[in-house]
Amino acid sequence: MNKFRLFFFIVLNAPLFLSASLYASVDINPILDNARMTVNKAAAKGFEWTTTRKLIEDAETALAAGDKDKSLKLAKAALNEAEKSLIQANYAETHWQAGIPL
Amino acid sequence: MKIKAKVKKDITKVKMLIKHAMETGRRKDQDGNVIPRLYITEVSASHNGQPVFHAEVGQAVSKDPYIAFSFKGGVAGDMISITWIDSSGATQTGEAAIK
Amino acid sequence: MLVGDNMNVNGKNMNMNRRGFLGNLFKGAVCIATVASLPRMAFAAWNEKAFKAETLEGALNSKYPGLEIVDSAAVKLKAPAIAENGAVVPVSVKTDLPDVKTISLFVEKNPSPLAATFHLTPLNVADVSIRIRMGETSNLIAVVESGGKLHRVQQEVKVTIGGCGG
Amino acid sequence: MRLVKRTLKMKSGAILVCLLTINCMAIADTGNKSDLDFKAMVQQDINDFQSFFKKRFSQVEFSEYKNGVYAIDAASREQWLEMEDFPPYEFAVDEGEALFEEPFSNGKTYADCFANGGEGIRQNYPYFDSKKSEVITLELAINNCRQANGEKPLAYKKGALANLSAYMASTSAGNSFATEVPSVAAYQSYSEGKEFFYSKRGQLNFSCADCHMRVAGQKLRADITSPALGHPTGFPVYRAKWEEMGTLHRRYAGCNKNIRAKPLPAQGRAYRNLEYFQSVMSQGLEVNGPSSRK
Repeated sequence: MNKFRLFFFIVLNAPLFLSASLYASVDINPILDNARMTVNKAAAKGFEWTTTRKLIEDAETALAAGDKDKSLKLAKAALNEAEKSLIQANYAETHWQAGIPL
Repeated sequence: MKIKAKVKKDITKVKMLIKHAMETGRRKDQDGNVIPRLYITEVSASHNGQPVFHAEVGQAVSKDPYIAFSFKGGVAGDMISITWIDSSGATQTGEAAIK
Repeated sequence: MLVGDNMNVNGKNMNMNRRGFLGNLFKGAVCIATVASLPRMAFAAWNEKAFKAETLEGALNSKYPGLEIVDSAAVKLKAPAIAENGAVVPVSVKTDLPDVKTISLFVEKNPSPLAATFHLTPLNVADVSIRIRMGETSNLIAVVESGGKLHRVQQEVKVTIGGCGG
Repeated sequence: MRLVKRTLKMKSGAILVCLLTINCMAIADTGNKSDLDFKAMVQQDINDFQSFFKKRFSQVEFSEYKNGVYAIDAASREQWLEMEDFPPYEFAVDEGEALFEEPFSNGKTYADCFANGGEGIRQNYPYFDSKKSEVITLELAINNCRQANGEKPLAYKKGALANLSAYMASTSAGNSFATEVPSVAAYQSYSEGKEFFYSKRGQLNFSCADCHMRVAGQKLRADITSPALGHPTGFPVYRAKWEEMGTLHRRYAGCNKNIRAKPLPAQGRAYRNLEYFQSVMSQGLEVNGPSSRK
């Protein structure tokens, strides 16, 4: 149940955390920079996901190979994950007691 | 190798645990190189020098193989000796007294 | 109760001279040695053809050419219905059949179905246990060679993959 | 404590209200912990935690929780008992004993670092070291011992350290955990461990409690999850999946990977605090490490 609550929390809050312009952007490097910065923030709180840096690396590889469309897609996915993990970390800081099943 | 042998009502139960990787030749190491196959192929046991058990095994036997068998005629204090050989020809013998 | 890693240094009470020779080679400590010239007599020949067969039928035929197979309630196979982990599946085979010569275990869907063959002497009680690997859900088949026939029992063992391990 | 006992006697609706009240109290309390009687709060946590499992698995004896999932799942217990009959970790115990007795280059041994020569003391770890103001686990203490004697530390997840830990646990079989929270500083570490335990993380968004309390005993993918009560008692373990020994922190890392959360460092502050919290929750259970797990 809490999982769904968090899901809605993320969905509803997402626009607050994302810069909409970045998601509409076709400029890959600022998105990747933002993704790196955000995943580092989540990591500092101990909430990095195992999948995020892989997405960033894949985006970099695609960019180096000249596949901009693929790279852009991956970069946006990476940013999205990074932001979700940071939201998760912030949510846990304030709501972890809600997870006590008594 | 570890051997436990216990006699109860004339039946001696022998259990062994052998330290061996039992590599199937299908596993890869961290760098992605295939680990060559190396597994125990045969295990023989004797009781006071008389053969009492022999097993042929394949790569389907788990890592650190465990095998148990039973035989009649053992007495506490008798020696059980177990020898294995693997696919590289390496061999080891262990001994234990029946309890 | 426990004697671990004691080398057999007492060749003289071994029946087979060559095993005694083996024991004397490695006096004292734990020792694993490659012995290229290991006398073959120390071990019966390993049935390479049967162990390398890739099908159940091939393995059975190589191991027991020409033997009649009958399903038998006299063979008791003990194995889990669902294996905790395919890497370590405890299996036991027991029977009251007389004059058991060998007991073999096959895992139908393993890349090499023959897992083990136990050769029993008249001194043995037909009661053996072993821990084996199963790559996937498969029939596990035990056959007992007795009275010139193979007495067979089989059971499915489910192997689940992708669990978190409890 | 009395409050909880009373709620147990009430009907379900009332229980919910009361539990919510307790929950809210707990939340309010943690905000201002330095002023509070933290010992009573820890005791309340232990009571709540252990009674959660008593209610969930009413047939299971308390002492059985040292056996992990095998306390609650008969089918896997049978296979586990066959493993325990002649377990692969016996090699680890022997190797650990040999390492334990081998002197350092300065002539001293592990026995010189530990109370009672290092025998029968597994249950005293983890503990809160007031001078260092941090949780000391057995594995950390072993490496501290090595470094104090001029030796290099061992890797924390497997190998020699797991074998040493296995040997030391084996000499402590049957001793009960009585992990204490003796100070406000200790309560801080305890609380961090508790927060870790109940925080959702990873791409799958699961907390420890989600798998090992909420759905403990139910199938999660292919496996039945173990009850969190008793988690630290059987470690280190020989896991069939690893085909070798591993420490509790190796297992924590594996759990985190399963939920796609990046594992934190073994013996880092977060995992040590988590182990501390789990050990306090498992108070009263016996040491039965090393043991075998799937």
